[in-house]
Amino acid sequence: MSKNLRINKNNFIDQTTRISFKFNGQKLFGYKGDTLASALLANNIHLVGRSFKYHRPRGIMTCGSEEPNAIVQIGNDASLTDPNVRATEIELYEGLDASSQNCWPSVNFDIGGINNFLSPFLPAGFYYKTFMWPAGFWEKYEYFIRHSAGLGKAPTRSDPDIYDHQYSHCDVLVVGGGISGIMSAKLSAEKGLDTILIDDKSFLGGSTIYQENESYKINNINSNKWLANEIESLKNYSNLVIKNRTSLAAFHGYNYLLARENLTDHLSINERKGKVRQRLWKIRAKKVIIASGSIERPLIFSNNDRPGIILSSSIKKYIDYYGVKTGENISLFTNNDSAYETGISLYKSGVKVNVIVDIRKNSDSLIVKEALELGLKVLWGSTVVDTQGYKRIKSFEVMKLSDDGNNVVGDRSKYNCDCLGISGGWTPMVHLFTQSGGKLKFRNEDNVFIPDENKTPSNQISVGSCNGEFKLNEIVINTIENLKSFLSLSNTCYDGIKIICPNEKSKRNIWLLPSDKPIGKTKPFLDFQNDSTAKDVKLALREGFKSIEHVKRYTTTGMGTDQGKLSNMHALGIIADTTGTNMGELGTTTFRPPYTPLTFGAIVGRNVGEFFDQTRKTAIHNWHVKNNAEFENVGQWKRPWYFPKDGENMHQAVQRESKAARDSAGILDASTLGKIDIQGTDASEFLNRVYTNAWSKLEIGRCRYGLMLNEDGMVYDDGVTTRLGENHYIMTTTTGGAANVLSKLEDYLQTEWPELDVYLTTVTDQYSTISICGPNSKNIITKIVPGLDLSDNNFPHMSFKNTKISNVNCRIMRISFTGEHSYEINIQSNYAEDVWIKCMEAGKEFNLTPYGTETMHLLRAEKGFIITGQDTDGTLTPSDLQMDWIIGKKKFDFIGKRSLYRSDTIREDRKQLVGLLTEDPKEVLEEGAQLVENINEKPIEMLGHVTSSYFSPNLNKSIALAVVKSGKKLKGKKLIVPMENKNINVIITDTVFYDKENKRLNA
Amino acid sequence: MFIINCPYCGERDQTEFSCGGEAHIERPKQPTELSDDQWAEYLFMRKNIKGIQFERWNHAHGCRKWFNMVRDTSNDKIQAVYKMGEKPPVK
Amino acid sequence: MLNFNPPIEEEKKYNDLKIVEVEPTIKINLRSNKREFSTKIGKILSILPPNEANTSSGNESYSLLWLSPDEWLVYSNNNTKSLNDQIELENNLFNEISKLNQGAVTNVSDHWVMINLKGSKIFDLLAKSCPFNFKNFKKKGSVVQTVVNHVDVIIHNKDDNDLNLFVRRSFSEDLWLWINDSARFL
Amino acid sequence: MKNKYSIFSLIKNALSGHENWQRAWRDPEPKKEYDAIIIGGGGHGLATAYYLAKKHKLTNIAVVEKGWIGGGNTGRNTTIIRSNYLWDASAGLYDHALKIWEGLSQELNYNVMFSQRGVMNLAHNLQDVRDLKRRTHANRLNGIDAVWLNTEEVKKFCPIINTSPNIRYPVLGGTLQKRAGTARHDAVAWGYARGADAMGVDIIQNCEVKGIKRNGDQVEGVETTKGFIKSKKIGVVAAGHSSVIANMAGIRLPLESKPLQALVSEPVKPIIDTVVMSNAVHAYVSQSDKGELVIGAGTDSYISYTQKGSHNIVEETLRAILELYPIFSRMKMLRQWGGIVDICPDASPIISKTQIKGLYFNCGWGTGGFKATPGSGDLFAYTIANDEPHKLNAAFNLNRFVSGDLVDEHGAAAVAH
Repeated sequence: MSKNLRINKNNFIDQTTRISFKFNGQKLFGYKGDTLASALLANNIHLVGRSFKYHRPRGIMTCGSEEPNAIVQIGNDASLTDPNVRATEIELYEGLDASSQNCWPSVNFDIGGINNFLSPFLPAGFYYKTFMWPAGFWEKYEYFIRHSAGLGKAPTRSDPDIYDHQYSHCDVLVVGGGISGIMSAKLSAEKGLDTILIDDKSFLGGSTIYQENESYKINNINSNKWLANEIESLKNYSNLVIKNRTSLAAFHGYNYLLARENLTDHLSINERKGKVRQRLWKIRAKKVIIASGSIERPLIFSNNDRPGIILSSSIKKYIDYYGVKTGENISLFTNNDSAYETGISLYKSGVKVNVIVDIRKNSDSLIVKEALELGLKVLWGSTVVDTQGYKRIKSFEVMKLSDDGNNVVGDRSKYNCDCLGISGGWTPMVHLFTQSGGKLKFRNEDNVFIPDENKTPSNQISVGSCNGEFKLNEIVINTIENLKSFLSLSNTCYDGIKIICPNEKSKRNIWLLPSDKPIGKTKPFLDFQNDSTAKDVKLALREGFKSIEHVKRYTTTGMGTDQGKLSNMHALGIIADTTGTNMGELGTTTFRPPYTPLTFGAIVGRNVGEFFDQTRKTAIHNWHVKNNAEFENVGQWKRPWYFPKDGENMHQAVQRESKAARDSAGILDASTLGKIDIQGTDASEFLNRVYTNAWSKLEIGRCRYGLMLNEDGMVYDDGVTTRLGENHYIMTTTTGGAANVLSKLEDYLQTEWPELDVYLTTVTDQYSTISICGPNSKNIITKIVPGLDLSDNNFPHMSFKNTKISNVNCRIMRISFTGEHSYEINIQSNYAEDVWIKCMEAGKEFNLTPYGTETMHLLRAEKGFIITGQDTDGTLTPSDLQMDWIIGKKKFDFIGKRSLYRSDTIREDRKQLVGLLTEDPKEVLEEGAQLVENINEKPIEMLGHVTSSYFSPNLNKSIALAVVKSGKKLKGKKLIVPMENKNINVIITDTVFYDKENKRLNA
Repeated sequence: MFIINCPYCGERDQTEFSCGGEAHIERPKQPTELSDDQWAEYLFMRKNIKGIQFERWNHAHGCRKWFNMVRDTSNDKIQAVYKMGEKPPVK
Repeated sequence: MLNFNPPIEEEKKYNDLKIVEVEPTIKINLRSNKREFSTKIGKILSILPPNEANTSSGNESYSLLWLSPDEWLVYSNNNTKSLNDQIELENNLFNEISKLNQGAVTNVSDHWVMINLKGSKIFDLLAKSCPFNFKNFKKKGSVVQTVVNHVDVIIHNKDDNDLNLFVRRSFSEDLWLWINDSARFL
Repeated sequence: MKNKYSIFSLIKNALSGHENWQRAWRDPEPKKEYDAIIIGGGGHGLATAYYLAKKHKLTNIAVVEKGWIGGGNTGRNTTIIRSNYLWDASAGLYDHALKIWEGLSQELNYNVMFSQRGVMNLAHNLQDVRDLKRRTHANRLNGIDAVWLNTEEVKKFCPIINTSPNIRYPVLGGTLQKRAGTARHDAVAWGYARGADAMGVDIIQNCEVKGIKRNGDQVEGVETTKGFIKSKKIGVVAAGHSSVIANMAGIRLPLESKPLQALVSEPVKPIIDTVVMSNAVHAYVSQSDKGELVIGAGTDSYISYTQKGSHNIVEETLRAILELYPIFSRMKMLRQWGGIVDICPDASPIISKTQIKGLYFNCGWGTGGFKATPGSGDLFAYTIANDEPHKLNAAFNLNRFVSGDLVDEHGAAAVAH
């Protein structure tokens, strides 16, 4: 274990800065620039985790986001731990503490490993076929299944980290910083376009940047040096923004893209303090260039999942970029030329390459020749049939392939190794392309799905290997040519570029490699994380699952945290082979966003905690806070709920407030009511159409209550509207309805009645509303506005006066929601707090008592006034509310009128608003409680429910409002409110409980 | 997230708008003369087209103007926008 | 005299960013689709209401912002205006326009809170939670109604790195807190 | 008869390398004529076919599916099952379904993994409390096992919920239905398909309906991509595409098809073992047996058949999730997708005859159809077989939009429509 597999030749890792980290409690060292994976490999650690289903030992298989196996838990702090982090992506930092997941007690000895031996009994979909007996026992099985599934552990405490958002608009977004991405960014910037280049790595250059090979030259210098110069040259463009450690998460329609920038995950814990952890970029790009590259495919053979079996290109990156040997006795298994590049790199680094097993019969490309010249041994036309080694590969066995590739022939020969590189060709990363709505086509010659240029959404292009271009000359030349037309470039800085590169000629692909054993006896893994095998796919097909989506769901192939980046193509290939279908016809599964898993925190950004939702406050809010108010959330508003005094509970406070309001005076902040200023020569006609009652004859200076319906005849909103002038009204709406009412009214004005000369302007925040009610309200108003004639003659109920308080204009309305003599002062909001304070001072001698929404609700219930949204629920007509008087029957039309005359809306037995009194006057009903007539009936018929219920201190008894079937006709009838533990007897009454004659209005 | 070309304000993000459903369903001029069936047709029945749909949008967080849009609901491509009262562009 | 209580009473500075609420300022909403309207406005304010979308007109005393084809917001550039000035202007406009059925004049001085932002990164700040493309907004006098952190706003590009943002009074404290929070991460 | 699934058949087949499993269903070509055709091979359609064959002995029937069975909303939903609806008609409908769920695995001999882990609905404001209490009382009297929980009881039942009184919209209580829970969505489609197929039902995949043939006001059959198929009874169970089929038949429905999104996180060890829903801050979440957090988002406001919604909907949903579960902030979204849901103005479904004889519609399930699958299939089968509704679905007729007798379930629906 303590072996050091680092070599000292590379340019990419800062070998002067040693970093200590922990893996499974063991203290280890790596260097700055390492990923956790490269550092583990340098310490000769391959076994990283256990698989999902069979708990098989698994190691590092790749070097990127496609990694299915090496996923670890980072940290152990309850609020900062991160589950399911890919060791291949996380950069090493001082103090990093990683541990294996999905194993107990340890990754070396995992009890769950027993599943491996049970695997014959656990084929795809086994759980659909069993765990059904005895009936009702599923939850017990499920408990164990759930606990053995799952990967890492979620944090158990709140996340202290900060996430942020940023919108960005650019001319061109380039996704991917490999060679084609770099060239694209440069061409775009050169043209003067605002360009953003993003790449998920900490460095630019993709795989070309460490391609130190004489066979690859651009303009006569090695391709890596050429690219390094290009990257350097990007610094000259002020119109180019480069974002490293930024991965594209989603590509939505209209070129809206989400990219996550990682800002602190590579820093030590101390360096992270006060910094934003991740920033989600919301990018609108006029044009998008996808240069997301390709990933290497594995090969599918029995036991292809052991630690030490690594993608060949990843072995190359580990040695060439990180300077880490993934083994000391490495063999390679391939179906294409790229493994030879790995072989050459290993050879040059002094690592023994035992054999290269190649399923092809031969290849005469330059790179193969170079390898052969170096003395690398190749087994042509052969395949690996099995591997050995439990926690690390020890050996593998090779057989000759038959001519047609369907079988193996001859004997097994065994080769020892401590690492096997596999290369099954390349898969273009077309995820983003398809997410954006692009359609793929299948290229038979090398079995790849590539973007169909005829079915590419406009204003985007795919370049480089994600477009199916794998050879350096193709990549470079096609990128230039394609961008010329995409960006309308006439000539470019790359014109006349010269490229030398080897050309792969020989191709052979076998999705499931044959074995001398029946498939039932082999374990050819497809999806390494989810433990689905080629056998599972074949079983699914035998059972009649034929769509790729069915097979995927039945076998769970491609549903792991890598989303099938390594497994999808082979699953498709095996389905195509087994069913005799062309892969192009089969199609792919849908690639769903995000491309790589995206932190919830990043998606939410700063809208957490205090910024979860906007808070609206009235101009008098601070006074309420200072005076001990408890607040109620009403929509986004904070409204005082009640004002407890001296340790009162809510009930006590409300009883006191309610009593004071009727006995002397109460004051309410009603500023949250919606207020709409209505002007225009057709204002009256407009009101006629939107309210159920008539408005034309309302005198200037008077107010009227209005009821607004939906077009389906149901009560929608209500409020008092005041006529300020011939063509000028101010409408009030409910607090919750304000925005919707305005938008509904604008809708009718603009679309149905454009001929009306009416203008609507919201003034909800312009005016604050202070409501003073009670027998002493008049005395208080007299003190506040000394000159104003408050006599009933001059200032009757349902009228208003314009006046001044000190130097400030205000409008005082005499309207009442409590049944008391009351006034509403409307004043510009910036003066409202001071007016409120003046009212309090003036009212001191009258025990003027501030009250909140709860008391307001109680007082209006005593009078039987409805609250839309509480006593109505969108299913009640005005008639249901016993408000027939408000329907202007003579009016030609108003919103919702026609609906009132449908067969079901005219029924007499609809639910109707009534009052309720309890037999026991102390018994307060629960709001929402149901009403029945016969408790013994089965099924029991519910006649209605309690909508509002309070203990009235003014009547000294419990009162309630309810909606009851045929309620209008049932006055005096006894009903039962059946509660869980008792039945409450109630009697149906009138809806008005207090001051039925409305004497107090003018008291 | 669409980009919607408000006929009054120009191109804006979808978040500034709200959708009001199918367009050109004119409110009956004389509702009382309609049968319950005809009224229900106006009130509830919708084409709900997969393909080219004419619909109403409101620039709710901008100029507050309602306007019409032609959009292909099978791919969300906006083909045209036009003001209230204007004739729909020939498709 | 009544005391005046603006919702925000502090001024904040972050590196290159300065934010402050400006009060008292006269703000009046104007609605009209009548022909006479422009002339009348011109007479009273000595500026014409802009017809071009997303623009403004202005003189020393007032800025006049386009809000929609039949809606404008006029506000006073000078924050020394008194309440009487406000009433006078409102009455002037109301009598000439509302009263004569030439449109609608509505005082919204306390409906909107005006926050002034100065600094080179003001657009980056707003773009943290505003989808509007400020690249098209650099022209002096540009106006946009959009959404910042889920709250409706009107933004008036007064000058280079100097803009006025209008937010409804009830939302102003919330947005103010958000601006201050976001300024930390610029 | 199909081989029975059991632990024993599993062991037996293991010994033969799983080579001898039978097909779960056949892959037949359509016949020229059927006694009934079901358009739409989702859970509801397959269940309809299953009950038509099983209870009404109509076995010469076909299910035609334009893609693959269970590929629509059946395979795209968040698998919540509950019956705590407000109105008697809805409670009757959904509880009928819930009762079938309770024995469905055994009935189908297919483990649909119905997990009665409980569903909790949270209240965040006083009106929420009133509405949820009203619903709880109604449920109790309708024999549905809903109870009211106060904030402490909510916390006890699901300890990871942030019940602090200091959050923006504190949890003021909630209701709990313990019999409610989740099931494995794919298994429902597959189990019904296997059961229906065993009774002779033809399940025809990759067969898209292109037209409905009528003779006057009587249906005659369907034009499909696999040719014309004759039938005097056609049941349409096409969810988001209901209006498309209706337009073919020349009728209009009170539906709008809108995108509804959902997402899952990466899998983690068990952290939440119930289903929690919140209307007011709009979030609902459960954890799959695999360990993924399954999160339902809201609908967009516009019609779309793209199976894609707007990102801001996902953002708003996760905002609410983090408000209620701040410990999920570092979890990662693994997959996000959309479905097309057909929404009725009253947030209740339609299981109804139409003005065309022999043409039936089962649609309008909006965001909550999965939970009703068995009941919906059973009642729709009854309606088709008898040409009249069962008493449990009588209220869910099309005529209610004419008469005004709507079944307004906006409050009980998961997603605010």
